[in-house]
Amino acid sequence: MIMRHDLITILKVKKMRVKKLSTGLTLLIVFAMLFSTFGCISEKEETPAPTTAAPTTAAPTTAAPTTAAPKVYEGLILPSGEKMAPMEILTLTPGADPTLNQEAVFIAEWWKKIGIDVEAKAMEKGALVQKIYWDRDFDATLWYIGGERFPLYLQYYYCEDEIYQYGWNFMQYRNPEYDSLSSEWLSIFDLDKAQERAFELQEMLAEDNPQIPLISDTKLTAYNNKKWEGWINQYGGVAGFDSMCTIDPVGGDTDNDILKIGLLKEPDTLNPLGTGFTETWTIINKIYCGGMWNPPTALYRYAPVSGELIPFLAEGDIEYDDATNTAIVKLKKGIKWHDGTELTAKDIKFTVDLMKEFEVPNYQDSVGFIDKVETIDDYTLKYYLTNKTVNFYHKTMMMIILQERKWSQIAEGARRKVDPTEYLTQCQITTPMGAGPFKFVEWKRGSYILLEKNPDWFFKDQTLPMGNDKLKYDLKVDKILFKFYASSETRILALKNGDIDICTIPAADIADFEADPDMTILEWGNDWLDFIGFNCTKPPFNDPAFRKALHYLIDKEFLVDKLQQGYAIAQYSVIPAINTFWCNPDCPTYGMGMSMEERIQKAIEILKGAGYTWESES
Amino acid sequence: MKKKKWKLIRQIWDLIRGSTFIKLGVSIIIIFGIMAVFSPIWVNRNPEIYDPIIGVDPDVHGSEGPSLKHPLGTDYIGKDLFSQLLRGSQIAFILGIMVSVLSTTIGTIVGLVAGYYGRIVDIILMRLADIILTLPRLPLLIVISGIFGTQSNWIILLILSFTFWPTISRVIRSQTLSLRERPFIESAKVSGVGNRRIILRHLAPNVLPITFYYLTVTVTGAILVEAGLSFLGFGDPSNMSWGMMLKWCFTTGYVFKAPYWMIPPGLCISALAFSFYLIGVGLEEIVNPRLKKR
Amino acid sequence: MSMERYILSRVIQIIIIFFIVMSIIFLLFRVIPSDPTSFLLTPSMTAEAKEAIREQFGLNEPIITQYYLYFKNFFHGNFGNSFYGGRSVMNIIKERMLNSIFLVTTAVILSYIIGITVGKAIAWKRGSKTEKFFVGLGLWFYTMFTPWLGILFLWIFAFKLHLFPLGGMITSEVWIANPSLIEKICDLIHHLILPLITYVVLWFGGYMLLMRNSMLETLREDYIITARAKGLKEKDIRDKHAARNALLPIVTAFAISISFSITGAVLIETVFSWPGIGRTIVEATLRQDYPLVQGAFAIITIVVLIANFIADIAYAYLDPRISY
Amino acid sequence: MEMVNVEHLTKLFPLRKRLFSREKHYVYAVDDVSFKIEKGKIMGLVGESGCGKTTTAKLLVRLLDPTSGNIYIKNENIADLRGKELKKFRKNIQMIFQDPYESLNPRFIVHDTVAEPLIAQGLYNTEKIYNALEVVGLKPPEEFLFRYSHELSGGQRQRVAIARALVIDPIFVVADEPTSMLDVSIRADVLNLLLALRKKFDLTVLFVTHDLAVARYMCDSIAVMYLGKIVERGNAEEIIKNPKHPYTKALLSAVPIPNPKAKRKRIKIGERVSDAVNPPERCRFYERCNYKKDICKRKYPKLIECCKDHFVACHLYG
Repeated sequence: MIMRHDLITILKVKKMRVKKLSTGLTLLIVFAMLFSTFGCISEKEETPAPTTAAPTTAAPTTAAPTTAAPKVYEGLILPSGEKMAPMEILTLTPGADPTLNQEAVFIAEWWKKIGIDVEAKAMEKGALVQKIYWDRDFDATLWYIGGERFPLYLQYYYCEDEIYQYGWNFMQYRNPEYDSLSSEWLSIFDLDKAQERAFELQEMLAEDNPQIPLISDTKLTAYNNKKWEGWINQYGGVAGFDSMCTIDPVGGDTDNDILKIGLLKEPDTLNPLGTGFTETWTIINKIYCGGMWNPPTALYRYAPVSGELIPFLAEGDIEYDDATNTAIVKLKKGIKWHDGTELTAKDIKFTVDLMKEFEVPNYQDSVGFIDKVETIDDYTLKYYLTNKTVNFYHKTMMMIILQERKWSQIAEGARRKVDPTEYLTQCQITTPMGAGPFKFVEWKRGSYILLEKNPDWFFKDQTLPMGNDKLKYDLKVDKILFKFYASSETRILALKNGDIDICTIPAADIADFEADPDMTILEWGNDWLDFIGFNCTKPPFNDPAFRKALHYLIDKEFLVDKLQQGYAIAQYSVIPAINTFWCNPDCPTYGMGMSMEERIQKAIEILKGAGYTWESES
Repeated sequence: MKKKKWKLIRQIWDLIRGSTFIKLGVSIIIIFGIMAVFSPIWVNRNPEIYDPIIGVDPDVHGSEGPSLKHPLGTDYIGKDLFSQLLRGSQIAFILGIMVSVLSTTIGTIVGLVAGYYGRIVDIILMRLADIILTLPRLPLLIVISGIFGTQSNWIILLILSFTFWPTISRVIRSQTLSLRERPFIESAKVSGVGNRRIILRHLAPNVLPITFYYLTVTVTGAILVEAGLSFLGFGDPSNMSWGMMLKWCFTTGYVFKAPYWMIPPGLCISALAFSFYLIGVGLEEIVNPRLKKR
Repeated sequence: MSMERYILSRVIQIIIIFFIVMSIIFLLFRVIPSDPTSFLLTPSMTAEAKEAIREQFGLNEPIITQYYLYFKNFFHGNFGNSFYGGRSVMNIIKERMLNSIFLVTTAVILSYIIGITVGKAIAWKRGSKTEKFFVGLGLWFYTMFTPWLGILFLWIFAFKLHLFPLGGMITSEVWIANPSLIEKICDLIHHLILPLITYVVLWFGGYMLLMRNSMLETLREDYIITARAKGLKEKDIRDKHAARNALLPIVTAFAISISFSITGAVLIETVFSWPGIGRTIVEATLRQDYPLVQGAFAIITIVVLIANFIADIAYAYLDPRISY
Repeated sequence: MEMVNVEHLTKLFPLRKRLFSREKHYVYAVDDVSFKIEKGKIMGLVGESGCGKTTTAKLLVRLLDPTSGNIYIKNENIADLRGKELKKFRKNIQMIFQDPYESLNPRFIVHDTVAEPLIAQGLYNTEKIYNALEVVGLKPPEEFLFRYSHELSGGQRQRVAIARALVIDPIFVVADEPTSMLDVSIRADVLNLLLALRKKFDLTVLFVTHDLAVARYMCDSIAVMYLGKIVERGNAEEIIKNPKHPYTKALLSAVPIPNPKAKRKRIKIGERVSDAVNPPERCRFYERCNYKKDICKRKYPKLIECCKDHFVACHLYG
């Protein structure tokens, strides 16, 4: 009896346990499978099946695949005999900057073709800055540069002095010859000589390739031609300072012509000392005199098109004395602040002193080299400089001008604080006081900012030369309404609906707007460019030949045609091509017009010449 | 034994057939499952053109509408939208199911332990759950993505699981509290059965129906939250998910111009989320006898 | 225990949770590997200035001091200043929170009312085609991807039919022309409708299903049978006997839904350009404005805690059976 | 030989502490209970619902931790055993629960249910399971081994529960109203089974019931509980024949007599029950007693031996 029972039960119980065990195992396997699939997908981006993908060879730009299967290069070996370690191209997330991210993804693909294990890695801006600028822990990064009419960065971005921790030269590019030439460049006041030297510098960089300039996009601005006309396509955009002072309403001037502009970001503050935001400056430089971007109009300004330095608030040229390193600047008479008081040399002296006293971060390169300022009379200033530098022309003369009456109180308050600079740069200016063409009226947070015409503007009805023409600053815009939109999509629809008069549009919309008779599109070159910067202290990126080979592999035409749909310019110099005066048009154009095949061959050739080998070769 | 196995499958089949909700849900899921499996086949025909991340069709300029070569058209660079959609279904499935398995497992274990042991264990675990429930989910996800500096599906997976378990563990706990007082648990205790065995063998199987319900419902939540994150720009940039497709459509200015780009991913997100939720509701109708028809 | 004592104990619990949550937030924002000066990377800044800014943000203090200062500042209503423009975070939040509350409360209340009414009705018609249709509809909308629905609505109602504005909270042109109060309100409502509809469409399903389930459970209780036996009118049984008791679990759901609504608000506010707290937190994170993110996060947490607290109290107050 | 010896067993359930209040409130569920059970005997614990019978039973099997007092089983005090020692000791005591529908895990098959104590003690042995099932009358065991509890009838379930209790050869079994949930028709079977098993294995049993008739049928001795206290205890026949305590008398008067012609005067007692929360120092039965005296209000009567092996706690027999 026991025998029989035992047998059956043991069998049954065992089976039961097996069943339970197998259920558990199955679950485990399913889970493991899920994990592995997941891993596969993310791994696939790292090494996209070199054996299957590479032979197809169709370079993204060339449609016809070549018949002969080209050689596959795998496992790059450095001249030192080591295999090249996997590298990363650090860039921003698509949320922060879709273009940069996509560029990095494709460039990584191209570099893989010569056997480099490379991956594009997206990071948050803060983390990226930390890694690149402070930690200097990177291989290569996709980043952007520009925004200045006078490209000062040609000096500070590449000089050895800026290699220390918080410096700008994060690529750690060292070239003593470049250093001496570039620092000398800063003290060349003669424009033609300076241009010559700048060209020379650019050529040196193009030869050495510490950074590879990629593309600079072309912006498209559409405006409603039934509302305003006479827009000026000037450096830095269409809806700039000069446009707003000169455009005419279509259908006659009335007392209430409102210009409506859509902004994608709400300005952060109206305090000109505490912002680096381009959006904010488009508003601030209408109210104040001077500023940072688009274009600064202070004592001197750049001419609307040619880019010469011409007097604006100042009268006549700067009288610079080489021997004593002093400069005398004369001020126009009768310039009024918005409250009716006169803008005098005292205000300008006050501003410089304020910047120096509080060490306002954004203006240190404007006042850092100024020993002191004297007011000879109400309309004459004398600057004492510690060293001769073009910064005096391009920074100090463009600097914001603050009203002494208003700001002396704020400065007084700041002096009593623990951290005066913080107070000064972060204090809220509810009623900005300037001397610009527009007065501040209202800021409805989250919705709009309203400006109104300053009828007593000193430059009203005066003219500036523009090419062969003259530009009359007749100030027909009675009010400017800056409206804020959360997405470019809604802003474009608002333009179509007539809710705003002008805005930048993506390339996707161009056909749509061209078909609309109410809309006119203007193209203008962006003065920022994207580049890849290498960590020049880390092998193999310290090898110019290696960097040059990588430069050959980048298909800039593809980036222009596909990623930007033709609305961009391939860049071969570190200065945007739109900056025609300073950009050297004769920089070597690595790989221009080559197919991907030829690019790879060229790169391999260079690398072989420099002693690189491949695992797949040996 | 074999007969018994078939019986189980039969039971499942009857379960599916019996409920309209489950029937509908399962059929939608099968469609997406086929899509996910089909993905590599579609892409591998010519990865240079069809890869969802780096494949660009050289013949296409800008975004083009549906054609034979590209059934859903292409995005602004000339990438095939159909292969992106297929890859998206893979990601949605894997992420959704993994998040739900992970968070339901954690939630069930925590709920069982808290409910069974009671006292200080219960207090600590449930306050922890409270705290996590208090932190608003999407902002938390956004902040944590920011903290990691870079975003990847792994981080999203971990964060989602981390924020989904408290709801589940609360329900499981209350269920455990009532189960704990049942005589069969006392009877097991009297027999000298250890705590771990009581939890695993007695309590766990009895909360299984609720666990299954949450297993499906959490998939819905995970799919939707992941899509939302990707849409806001906090997704995994090295991969292509449905939310990411919508995001690209939005940022490149094609939302109102390219319905062939805008509609499919949103529809897929909603449909897959819907199908898992349907199964959950169907299960609830079966599991919760009080919902049965009077 | 008396009601007052119950409330008191809840308050103490909530305060403890609040402190823990605030500490978590503090820690979260201390481990962010990025640098606050990153946003100030303009070419015109010298190295010394960058260093000075790091000091300015108090990042060189020891962590304990930072922790102490964090709570001290918090209780003074001082969340610090935004990295961008240096505006007080508290002011920004106050302003944005009001906008959010305006949208979210209207939406939640509306979807609550609709959801409950429909849920009540369909539970009564258990098994009918109407019920199946509404359940399906509710489920479909409930699991709909929020921004997608928002974009669809924008496309149809704003882009094609021009019925509503494309987003934002007010029409600037109306407001700069010194409008009367009525005009202002009309303008606000005009902007409110589309996000509101999206919200309600997305959310009524949840309440409806909850109400239906709760109602079905209640309908099985004996007192409903008693009520029928007494010969009361069906409508009275439904509305007075069943629905009132079925409402109880939904009160709790209401509070939980407030925290979920904020999540939804992030997406809806982004799509409809509504200047609310959700959009603020997204924008602030994208531009790494950590004081603002931190402040907004803390405020949302507090709102959720308070909502939970109110729900607990309401639940205890409404249900005589509950022993606290 | 005394198998079970309970001394001054007390169990207090604290009420939830109030905020800002220092005084503690307790429910006196079991209050200073002492009794002994001889080896191989059955003792009945009788009382109305809520009197603490089940609590006492659970204390004895250590489902609950006693507040104070000692429980000697085989001369070993199990009141303070913890952890491994307790687990080891558990194989000596088993419990049969009131509701066979609830005491079997619905997701277990019979085999799992019966095997569980063995597995827990590390004594798994199929033979024992077969024997146990056969002993409780579930024959042939193969037929039942793979059934779920919902595939069994009430009587079968209780038999499974008994098999489960007996499978590890306990020396002491606590049966908590094992028949109260069963149909009357199968009660007798289960009771007889228990009696037979007692004889076969020489078991010591504590039989908890509210039914004096059942207690008389089953038990060698009876203890009557009222509000956490034992009010009367002694030989079963003696207590049925010669009840002393007013409460026992009232209980007995409620037991139906099989002879339809026989008339027994029903003793009525008051309905008001004293509060078990912080009870005052007086007779617990005071409010309902028909013979209450002054002293009953002041002092709780001690359990005294009024005749041989017959203890009663009442001032009437002081």
